[in-house]
Amino acid sequence: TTDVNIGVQPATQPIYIAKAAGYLQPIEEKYDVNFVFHSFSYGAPENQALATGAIDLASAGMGPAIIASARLPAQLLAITILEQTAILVPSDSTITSVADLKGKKVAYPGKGSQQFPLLIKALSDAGLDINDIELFKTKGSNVGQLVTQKDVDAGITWDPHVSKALASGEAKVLIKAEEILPLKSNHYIGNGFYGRTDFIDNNPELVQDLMGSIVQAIELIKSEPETAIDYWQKEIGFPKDVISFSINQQVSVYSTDISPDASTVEKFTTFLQDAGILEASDTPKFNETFAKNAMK
Amino acid sequence: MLNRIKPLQGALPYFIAGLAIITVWQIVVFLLQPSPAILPSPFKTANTLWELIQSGELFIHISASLSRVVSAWCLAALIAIPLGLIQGTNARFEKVFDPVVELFRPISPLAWIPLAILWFGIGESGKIFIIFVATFFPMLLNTVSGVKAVDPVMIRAGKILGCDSSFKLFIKVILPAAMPTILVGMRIAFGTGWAAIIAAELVAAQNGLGFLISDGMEILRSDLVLAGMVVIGVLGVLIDSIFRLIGKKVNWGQS
Amino acid sequence: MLNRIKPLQGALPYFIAGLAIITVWQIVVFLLQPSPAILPSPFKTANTLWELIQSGELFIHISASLSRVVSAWCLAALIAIPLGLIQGTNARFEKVFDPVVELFRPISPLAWIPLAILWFGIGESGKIFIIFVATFFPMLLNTVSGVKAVDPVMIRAGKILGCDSSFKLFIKVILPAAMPTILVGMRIAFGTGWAAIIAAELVAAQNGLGFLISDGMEILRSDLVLAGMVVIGVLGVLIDSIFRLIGKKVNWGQS
Amino acid sequence: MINNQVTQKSSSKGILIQNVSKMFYNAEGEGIEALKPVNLDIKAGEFVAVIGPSGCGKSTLLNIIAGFESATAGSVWVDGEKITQPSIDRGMVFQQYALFPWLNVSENVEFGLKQMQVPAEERKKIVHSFLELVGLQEFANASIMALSGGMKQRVALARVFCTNPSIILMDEPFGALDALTRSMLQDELLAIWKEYEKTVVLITHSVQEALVLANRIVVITNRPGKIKLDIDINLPYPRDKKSLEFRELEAQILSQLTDEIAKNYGVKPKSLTAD
Amino acid sequence: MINNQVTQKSSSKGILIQNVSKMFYNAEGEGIEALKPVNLDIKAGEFVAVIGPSGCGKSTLLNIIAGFESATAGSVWVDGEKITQPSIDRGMVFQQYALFPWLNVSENVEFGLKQMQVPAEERKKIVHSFLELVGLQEFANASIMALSGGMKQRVALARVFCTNPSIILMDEPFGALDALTRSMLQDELLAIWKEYEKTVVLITHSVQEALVLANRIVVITNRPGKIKLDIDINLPYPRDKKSLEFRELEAQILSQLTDEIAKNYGVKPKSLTAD
Ligand SMILES: Nc1ncnc2c1ncn2[C@@H]1O[C@H](COP(=O)(O)OP(=O)(O)OP(=O)(O)O)[C@@H](O)[C@H]1O
Ligand SMILES: Nc1ncnc2c1ncn2[C@@H]1O[C@H](COP(=O)(O)OP(=O)(O)OP(=O)(O)O)[C@@H](O)[C@H]1O
Ligand SMILES: [Mg+2]
Ligand SMILES: [Mg+2]
Repeated sequence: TTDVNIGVQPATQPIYIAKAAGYLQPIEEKYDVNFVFHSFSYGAPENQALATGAIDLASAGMGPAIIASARLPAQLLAITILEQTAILVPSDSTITSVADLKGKKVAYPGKGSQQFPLLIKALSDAGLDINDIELFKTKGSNVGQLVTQKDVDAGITWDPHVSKALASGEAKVLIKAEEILPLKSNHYIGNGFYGRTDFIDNNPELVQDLMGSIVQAIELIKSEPETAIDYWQKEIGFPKDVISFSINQQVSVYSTDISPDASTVEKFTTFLQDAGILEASDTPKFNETFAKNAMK
Repeated sequence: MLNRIKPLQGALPYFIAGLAIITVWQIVVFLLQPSPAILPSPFKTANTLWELIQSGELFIHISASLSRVVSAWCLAALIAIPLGLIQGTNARFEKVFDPVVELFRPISPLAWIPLAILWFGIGESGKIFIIFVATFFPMLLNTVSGVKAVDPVMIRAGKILGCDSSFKLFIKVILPAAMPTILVGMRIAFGTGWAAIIAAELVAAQNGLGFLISDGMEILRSDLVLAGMVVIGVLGVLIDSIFRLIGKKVNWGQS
Repeated sequence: MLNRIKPLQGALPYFIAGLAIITVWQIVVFLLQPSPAILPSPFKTANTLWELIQSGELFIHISASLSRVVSAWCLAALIAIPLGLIQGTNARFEKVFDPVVELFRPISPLAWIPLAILWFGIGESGKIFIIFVATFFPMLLNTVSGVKAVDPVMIRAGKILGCDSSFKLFIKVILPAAMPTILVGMRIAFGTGWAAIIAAELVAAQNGLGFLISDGMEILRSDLVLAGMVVIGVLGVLIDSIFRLIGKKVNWGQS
Repeated sequence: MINNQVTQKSSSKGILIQNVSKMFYNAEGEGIEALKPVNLDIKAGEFVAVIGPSGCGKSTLLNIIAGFESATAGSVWVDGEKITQPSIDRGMVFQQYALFPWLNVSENVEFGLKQMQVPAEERKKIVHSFLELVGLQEFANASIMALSGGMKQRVALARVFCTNPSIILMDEPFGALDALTRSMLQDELLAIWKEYEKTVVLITHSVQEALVLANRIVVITNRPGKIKLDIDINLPYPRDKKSLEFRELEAQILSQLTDEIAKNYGVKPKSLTAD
Repeated sequence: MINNQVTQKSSSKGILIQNVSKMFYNAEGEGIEALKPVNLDIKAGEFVAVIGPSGCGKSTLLNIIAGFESATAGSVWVDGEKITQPSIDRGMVFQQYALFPWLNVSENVEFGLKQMQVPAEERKKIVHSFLELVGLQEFANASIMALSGGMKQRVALARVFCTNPSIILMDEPFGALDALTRSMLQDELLAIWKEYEKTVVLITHSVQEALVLANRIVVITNRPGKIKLDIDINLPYPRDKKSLEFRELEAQILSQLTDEIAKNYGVKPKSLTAD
């Protein structure tokens, strides 16, 4: 039995559902492998682990996923969560549009996150640029706190931190990601699944089956959200009310169309290049065959 | 003064301190009314702690973190103390070695994460390495300063009483003479080692108190965060009192 | 030995150390061929550093971080040293205060982030608070141990020579007698303060070396990470050599 | 307590030691009795020499008079005031020098004057004259580490003399000095004592030194120390070591002391083979 | 260097001090000459007492013989071997006791024996007999911190005697002791010296002590120290302090010393007013 090391994050990623629902077990038996989940609290160490070969596959935010696909010998395999990101303001805020952010303090989770370019895009759509606001980098998990405490006027972060802030009643959505950058099925893209190229090349069938289990998991999320919520709570320890809020209020959106199609990736790449996160020469590598096959 | 401390009496100040902290905590919660997602009440935290204890989960976390910290700390002691003894006595070695130390010392455990992954992967050794980095320097610095403060006449006495090799002199004279200061370094290092546990367990950990805390932050469970902090604090005190006991035996400098 | 160190000669070992590190680094890169996303070559890093210097960006980061560390460190000195002096001389105070210290000491700066945000928001004070936490304890511990190691006969001499208040005795006898150990604590603390800069700048920062490093990690720009680490290391050495100079003046314990 | 009945306040000048005893406790809590109840009434202006075998409690007694240690029972009164803490008016020369290594020689001497807020210029003058007195004017700016043992003791003497305390407590102050430096400083001590009417308590191992200096000699017994002999020395100053009275007193004190000290060495070791 | 011409290897037993001089440098790099070139040929079995004013370089010379400090120029030979480092065969009693505070009394005494790998049982016996010798058998398990000054010095003496070194270097070893303890230990020293034919170099401030013990006395001048008087004492042991020869020698040495020491105090301070 060999270990297949998968990097995950404590977020509502479908791979947890696949595990909890027992979709991974047949694959483990079939290939005589053992899926080992390694949890990283954010993308940076996860990508470093991928770079050294300590993990073979990874599930992470779209930002780290694309950066890894561009800068490491790695490929994007699937887009596993849509949406997920929003700009939040305190619930009694007078800010009603992105244009109102001019001169305001905005918290964000760092350049490596997808939230950063998204913020830039939102600003430029409203005729502003990054110098029109005051930026504060912090951890994604702290953005909600800063907004509800009114230390900042607005903040951009991902789910479940968005749902948590909203559920507390002290924050509201200024704008959702899908309104800023509809990339796929009229939604923004939130979470990616990617892996080391050599691992994918050496284990194509295993990767294929794994993609299948992710699609299966997303089907379960859509058909039996309550079961999925229970699974997540069990696997990651999330508070149930926050996840319910997220699913029911469509803060996180799941689609069985997990394909990283060329146009989506290209748009996202240009978007990251515009934001100065990817350099012009960076071209993320992706492979949509597995996703396409899995969706059949 | 007759100073025979009975074990229970010795624990009393800690209980008082604990009580004081809980009281202040409760007052802060009462006055600021922070969202429980940020600062839960002592009661809520105690409850979570109790659940963690009952499920046995807590002990898994504790033993994971403790074994990491202890391994790293022992490793650091094994390397830093001999190096410190040499550096403190050999001026030429110090001249070359010290700048290297000073270049690396201010670099955060967090900044070592990529290199830890590169060299040690995501297993235990990488985590131990990060804690090692955090424990190594206080031990080294205190050892060096302890050694330098050894009264030269002690060294002379040792030499003329038959410590004819540097090694014997180290073991028989310099080490015991510098022991009180070295022990302070080891105490400080244990604290900094504990404090590095979160950074260390950011990398692909499945258990441990640092994991409990950072994971708790990510999964929005501040009660877990606080419970983890409380456990780290209490364990820190327990371990520190062990050092204190040893210190009393070794600290011949005081009556 | 005649030991008049000329300034340039004093810097020489640091250059040698720097060169040795760069050589080892280049060899590691050559042998392991790590992905440049993890460990870029010294040359690449130097290049990035040069760009950061030319754009002036580096100096913004340096001054931001430096002012945070210095403020926190001064604050810690102002609080930890007097507390340590009291704790080291007053057994009753120590009994009550020490457990509190020991409970908080092992708690990581990272774990303080949510509370720092809760109390201080996004201003400088939150970041300074995190660094303060990291610098406070080594200073306190070393002060206490320095004070306790003061030869009782010195204290007697001070008392009978007219230091009739505890305050005079502190200032005139205990403080100078404990100074060498306190300085070690201050040196260690500056190192731990630097090492906390990444954690501190996770609290809503716009600039700083910690910001540079954690940002660099996220976008897999290890050259930025390494450049930041190099700058922190070099600054650490520079500041440390200032301490060393002061230490030489104060360290009456040695010839 | 037994001694409560005699602790009425004394209004006389000088040092009154009432029923003072002292126990030390080691780490295991075992007690060592260092001083048996001691009573001693030292009048202002007296020069008392204390002699006794090594370890008999002389330093302990001096520390209690200085106010460094509290007696296990009994109390010490100075000029009618009960001693609770040290005071600059009771100067002390320590057995272990106790110089401040972070100050140089003249700063060490200056220390007490600074605490007394003597103006800087005057301080300079006083320090200079006392460094001259002990023959260390050349070493004013030397570090303490660079001094020999005897030089350190001379600095310690200058440090105490220059604050002009009314009581001077001295714990074997001349032990590490060469013969001439010793006799010079002894002469100075006598001169200061007479001119300024100081009260001096001097611990010494030398019966000769005691007889040359003191007008009262106290012999303490083996540990636990108590007073075995308390004798006034009415010889005129300067004392003539060769005079008959001197010789007789010396013999008397030595014989008392010999009895005491011999108890320490009940049986003389027979074999001294070391390998 | 000037002294190169005389550094041929000596094949004689004993201690040969050839052109030894010593400079110290302070923090500012200024030099202090502690010893002018000193030549001294100490034959095996000699008992040499070294006398000189405080700060003249006696401890420095002893440290060089012990091998702790290297001479600025010149060299020291022991039994024909040039000294480069300390050896357990040259025992030393330090001016500042130099006991190990982390060991108790008997462990301190045992230290050298352990280094010599004397078996544990024998070690116990030796330690016991030497603690008895210095009258501290009761304090075998006491901590060093709980000893008086004189008791510490006695432990230091026991520690050196028990390793049975062929050369014994002593820096004012009896200064802190009471008269009887001192004369007892002096007798023991003499007995050990004679029985085991040891070479002894003793620094003392007491001319009497030198005359009681030594068969050769060396007087060193004021800093920078050089030898002013080197005289063999052929009086029979035990020495009679009251004999004419003793008195004459004492007077002769004292007068030499007085000349030297008086140089330290060129002008006696006139005013001693302290406020
Ligand atoms: N801190 C202490 N703890 C325990 N015992 C002590 C302590 N200080 C002194 N003693 C004991 O008290 C006794 C008296 O000590 P003290 O220093 O007064 O002697 P002393 O008469 O001054 O001797 P010496 O002439 O050798 O200096 C000694 O037996 C010593 O062992
Ligand atoms: N480490 C040092 N640095 C500078 N000068 C020193 C040092 N050690 C000794 N000296 C100087 O060397 C001289 C001789 O010192 P040494 O200790 O040999 O004197 P000594 O003859 O033993 O005096 P004493 O009888 O007072 O012990 C002194 O003037 C002293 O100031
Ligand atoms: Mg004494
Ligand atoms: Mg000397």
